Amino acid sequence: MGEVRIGVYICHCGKNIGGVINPSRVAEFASKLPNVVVARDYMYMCSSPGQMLIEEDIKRHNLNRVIVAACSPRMHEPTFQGVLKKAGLNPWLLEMVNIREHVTWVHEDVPDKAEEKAKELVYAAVMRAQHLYEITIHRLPVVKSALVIGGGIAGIRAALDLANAGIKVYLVEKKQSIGGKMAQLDKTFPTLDCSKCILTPLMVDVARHPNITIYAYSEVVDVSGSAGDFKVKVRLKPTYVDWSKCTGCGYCTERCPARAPREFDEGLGTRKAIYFDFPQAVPRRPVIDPKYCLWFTKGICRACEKLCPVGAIDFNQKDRYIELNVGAIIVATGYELYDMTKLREYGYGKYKNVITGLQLERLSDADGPTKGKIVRLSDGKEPETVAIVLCAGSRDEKHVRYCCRFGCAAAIKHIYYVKHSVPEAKVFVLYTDIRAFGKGYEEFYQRLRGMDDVYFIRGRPAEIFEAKDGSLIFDVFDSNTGQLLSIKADLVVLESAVVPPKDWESLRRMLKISCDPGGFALELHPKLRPFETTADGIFLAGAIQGPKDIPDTVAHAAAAAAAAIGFLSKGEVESTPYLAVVNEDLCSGCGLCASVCPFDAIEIKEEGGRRIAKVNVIRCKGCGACAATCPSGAMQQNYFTDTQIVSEVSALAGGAK
Amino acid sequence: MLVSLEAKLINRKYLDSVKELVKPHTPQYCYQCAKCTSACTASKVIPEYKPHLIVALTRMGLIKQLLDSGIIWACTECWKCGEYCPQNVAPVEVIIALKNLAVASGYRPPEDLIAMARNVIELGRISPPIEVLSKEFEIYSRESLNLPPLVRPYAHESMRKTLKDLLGGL
Amino acid sequence: MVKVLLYLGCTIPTKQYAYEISARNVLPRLGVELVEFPEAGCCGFPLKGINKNAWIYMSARILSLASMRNLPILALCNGCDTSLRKIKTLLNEDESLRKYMAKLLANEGIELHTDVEVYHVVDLLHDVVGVNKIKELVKKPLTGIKIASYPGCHLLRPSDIPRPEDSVDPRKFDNLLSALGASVGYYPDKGGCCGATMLPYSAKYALRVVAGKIKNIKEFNFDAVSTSCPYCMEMLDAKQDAARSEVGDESISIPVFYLTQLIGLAIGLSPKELGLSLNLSPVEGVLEKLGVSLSG
Amino acid sequence: MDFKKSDVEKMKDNSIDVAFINGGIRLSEHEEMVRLLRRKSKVVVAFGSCAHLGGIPGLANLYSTSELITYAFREAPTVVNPDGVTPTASYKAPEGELELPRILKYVKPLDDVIDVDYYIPGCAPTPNIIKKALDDILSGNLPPKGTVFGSSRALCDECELNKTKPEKILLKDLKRVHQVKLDLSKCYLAQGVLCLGPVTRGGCGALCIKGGMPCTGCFGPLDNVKDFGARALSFIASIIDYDDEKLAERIIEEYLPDPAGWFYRYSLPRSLVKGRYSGGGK
Repeated sequence: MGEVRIGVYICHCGKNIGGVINPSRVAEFASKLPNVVVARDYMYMCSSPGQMLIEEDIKRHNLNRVIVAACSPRMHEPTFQGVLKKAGLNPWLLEMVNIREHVTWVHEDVPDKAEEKAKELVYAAVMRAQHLYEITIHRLPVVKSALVIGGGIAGIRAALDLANAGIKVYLVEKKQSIGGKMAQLDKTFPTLDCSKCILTPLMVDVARHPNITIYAYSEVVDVSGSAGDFKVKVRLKPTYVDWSKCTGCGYCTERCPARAPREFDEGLGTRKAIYFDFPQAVPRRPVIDPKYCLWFTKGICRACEKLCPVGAIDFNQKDRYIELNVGAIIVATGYELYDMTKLREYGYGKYKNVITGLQLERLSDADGPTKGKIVRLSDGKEPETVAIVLCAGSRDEKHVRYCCRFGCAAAIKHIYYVKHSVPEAKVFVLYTDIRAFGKGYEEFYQRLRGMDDVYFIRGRPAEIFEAKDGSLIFDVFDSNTGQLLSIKADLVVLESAVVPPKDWESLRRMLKISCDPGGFALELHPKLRPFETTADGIFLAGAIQGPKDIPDTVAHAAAAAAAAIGFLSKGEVESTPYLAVVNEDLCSGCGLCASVCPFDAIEIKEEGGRRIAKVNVIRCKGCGACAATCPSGAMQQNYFTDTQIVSEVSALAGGAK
Repeated sequence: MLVSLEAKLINRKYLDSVKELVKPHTPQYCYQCAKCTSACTASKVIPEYKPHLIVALTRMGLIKQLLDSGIIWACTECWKCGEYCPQNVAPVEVIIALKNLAVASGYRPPEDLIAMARNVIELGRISPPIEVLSKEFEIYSRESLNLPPLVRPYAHESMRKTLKDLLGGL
Repeated sequence: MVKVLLYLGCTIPTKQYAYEISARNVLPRLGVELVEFPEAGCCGFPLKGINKNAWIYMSARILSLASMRNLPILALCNGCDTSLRKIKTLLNEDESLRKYMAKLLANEGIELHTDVEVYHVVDLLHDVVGVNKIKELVKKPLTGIKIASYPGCHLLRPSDIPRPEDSVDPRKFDNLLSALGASVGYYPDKGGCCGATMLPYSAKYALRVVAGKIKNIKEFNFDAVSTSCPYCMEMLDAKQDAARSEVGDESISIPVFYLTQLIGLAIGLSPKELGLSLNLSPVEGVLEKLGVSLSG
Repeated sequence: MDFKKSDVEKMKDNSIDVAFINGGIRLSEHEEMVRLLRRKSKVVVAFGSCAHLGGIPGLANLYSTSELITYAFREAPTVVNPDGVTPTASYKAPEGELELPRILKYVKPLDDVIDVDYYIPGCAPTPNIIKKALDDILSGNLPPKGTVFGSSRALCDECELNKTKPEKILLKDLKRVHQVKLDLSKCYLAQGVLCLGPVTRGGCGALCIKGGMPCTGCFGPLDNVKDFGARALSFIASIIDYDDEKLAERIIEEYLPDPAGWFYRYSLPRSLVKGRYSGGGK
């Protein structure tokens, strides 16, 4: 680019900078530094006259480097890059010096020294600017389709929104049917709508939508490629039923003689070996569970095969794999309940009458194991007293640190279930805090706490024991009354803590997204970008980002879909300016860069008999790990090359001379 | 009773020394779920004994009031509160720290405990061997039961000195 | 044959002679060689309320003395067992504490070492000797007697350090009793506390703890209780009468045995060899069932 | 003392065509001699690791002069010195006062003292590199000043085992060469053996590797790398595959008891810190 011509601009930022140091003295100092053609100070550099000043200087003095000493680059780097662009310069020929946060705000009490520091920083920037170069942004077209992983309410909502925007959607669900946890619920709080009544129409919409393809009983096994152009491998697990022939008549499931515990009932009820998850299943296509099927276990029966009117049963089915090409991925894998057997002092799994909130949902559901009657599991009798324990495993350093966010409202709903099924039952609610924060929740709480024979006890049982008659006894200190109460309950309901799904970790690694300490997917920004991830083109919907109730999940999913639509309709993806760049002549192909790259952006390729590192410009996120690792200095990072950094650092070490 | 929360009543020094003594347990994290009191052996027989309240008073720095009451000595050290506490506060550790603090600040522990401590210093055990009565009122002793005689612990003299230093002027 | 240091602590050699006698007679017959450890004093457990460092110091002493002998410690008392394992953990985790204790011990010519195995009777018998070996030695099975195992707090908690028993679902004690032919079972207060540590504060309340426990055990139809801690024994056995009068409930009455005494009976030792005449609770009924008489 | 010195002094300045100088600068005498040679020579070539980077003797920079003398003359296991005599700068002998060259505070590479035109790396330099240098100089086909003869790429580029390297190298363990049965047909680094090939200038033809020894870095860093040891340490740190700091520390304690010796074996005086150690020594 020939001769280096630098313009330096010192901002007063009103009194923020100008009130502490003298910016014109700093400009005066800068004007004498190597290759500085012009140096000025101005009251507000970011104002339009300030910007204009720079723009005119670039043209008049033929500048090819610009240094702005003002506030943090987080604040105005894009502003000044815009100025360069407008003046016809590559935006990465800009260098910012933060003399506000780093100088005047922190050294207000020693203005002389502050000014000295400002000068030194400007000097270092001038030395660094000598080595700046133009950076090219690479662009790649995006594939206008999306993958939604998980068919719960989050996945359903996201898929519908994407599909309605004209985007082709593939919805992958690991179970036989979409619907997720919401399908297992009897009612939803705070309105007490029948959960399936509001969910199943959406499920049908998904099934009918021309832009949506459902892959049920399937799982994502590999993800490669990059934002805008992902290649996704999906395993279609053998269902032993040819779904293209099957009409969903259900004749097979009625006649199957083998019984198995019903997952959908949280282990409480039974199903057949050939089954639908639930009557309203979508797709309505059964699967055979080889763990219980008599043909697979004993080599007998094959009743379903004999009875199927369309000959859809196929005992020879094997895993099948398909490959999808999508531009964006929405992760909606939801949550799981924390394993309550780990909360050993409450005896879940040991005492029959200790159940989880989700099991209570199944008891209360007309499609559940008791046809909607709430009973003691030990003897099927109606409970006289029910204790509902909140925060079971949540907010607990030994189990799950965080709040489950819906246990309180669910517990309030569960009071209703019990009172609805057994009106004369006494209900004890054992809570630490009631967090009824959602819209309409406090009103809901008020309504239920006004009911007869509902007792709110502010305390937490420590140990639950089984009495001789199978009921449960425990002591609990109630800080409302200040008394230690001894309680006997026929049924104890644990509002369990919430964790990410068990198999989530391997998927997370495939997607290369980070997780929070609880294991949930980490969002790009906890407040401002809660449905995006650090990986471009991958979005989060629902509880996989953190526990959520249904209203929040739906809102989150719709937001994720909107973000994905925005991303896909832009039509192309851009590389980061801070790309890793290989000097191929120096590269020895040792491959260490590829070993440390967290984004799989580097490949070692054979070229002319040599091995050379190649950077995928879209996958590279500019983290710099490779550049720091490269033992020969062949790998450099744009805007942060060794030469740039070393000249800046040596300038600082040597002082402003 | 109205407790005046004047600044001078809140004793930060006490609180800090408790925090130091109970590390890595964390009384400051207590959110008063009272699971400790639900579990507590002593609470079931002594209604005024409430571990969660002891932690709450400690957290408020109202430690002098707590020590004045003498209630901390009722703890059976059964460790249930420590076992079940969801915030790793381990009230039992807080209570042990408070007991230590009480002794160091001149409060007198129960007499039996003092006697035990003195015996440990002088004999190496909490008591000398005693004669016991059977149901039939026969008297038995170590000798009559042919049990080997007890000896003083190893390096008893220097152990005495160290223990006296640690236990202060009991 | 496993060789261990017999660490008696305070209460056993000064008061609870039955435990010492039965342990000395039973354990060698199960293949446990007991080596005298007379130079070991108190583990410091009773001192921790006065000064935690005095507790740590006393246990650090025992660990170091045992390490000099290069043998594992067998603690008979639950308190000793907890102390030694807790202090071992503390010293291994906290470098500055370790330095401080090493300095104190250096004064008396002891080099601080914590690399010593600590056993309690229950885990030694269950994990090292083994249930099967005990089963083989049984001559007079305790058939038809339903015994409540009562491990005691400090066999179970705190569970963040290695413990002889599982803190929530203790099974080893029951496994040992089953090996003797006794029937065992669940009762809610199995993991509960005997209240002994409350004694210096208030005998009255401590006795109520005992009464509650015996009541709970009787509710679940047990014939007897067995423990492995001298404090629990002191409370349940020696203070049983006092507890009965404290709550004024005549039903508070149950035979109480040391685990070692029951093993002794099952392998055919005489009541004298087990110190059974020192038990103050009504043990005669159970003995009669087994065809053993105290006088004989 | 050295009679040849006066001969050289008598020569005209710039009358020597090429001076090959080997060894680092340890004594005041060395400084004197190389300055003299510089004056008399048209071209100065630093020959071998010591002149190029300071070399193995440069590791002495981790200790103070008095520590070195005490160890070398009194404490080393092979020393017998009952009177505890140590060298002094001057000594009164019956023949008169004798002077010895002064030991410098630090070992320096040649270009710390004089201007150097070219470098022949290696400990020892390999024949092919020496031949290439001589050919270039004799033919007058001189490379740019400051050139280090050898490859401009790291050793891996010419190492035959490079193609056996797996896609990713992430190590849970480091091994020293005597602790494993080395598979001579597979990249040593991928076997967990600390090979410094990736960070070392090539040109030697990977002779050590062929002989079953991992590269120890005698050819020094590449042109773009300022500090050999720092780079080496940084790449090793990057491929040690632990999230847990404590486990990573364990690797360093167990397998890298002497990091300075591993990473700065030949180049401590050329490093950014130059080993200016002023503590008590170990």
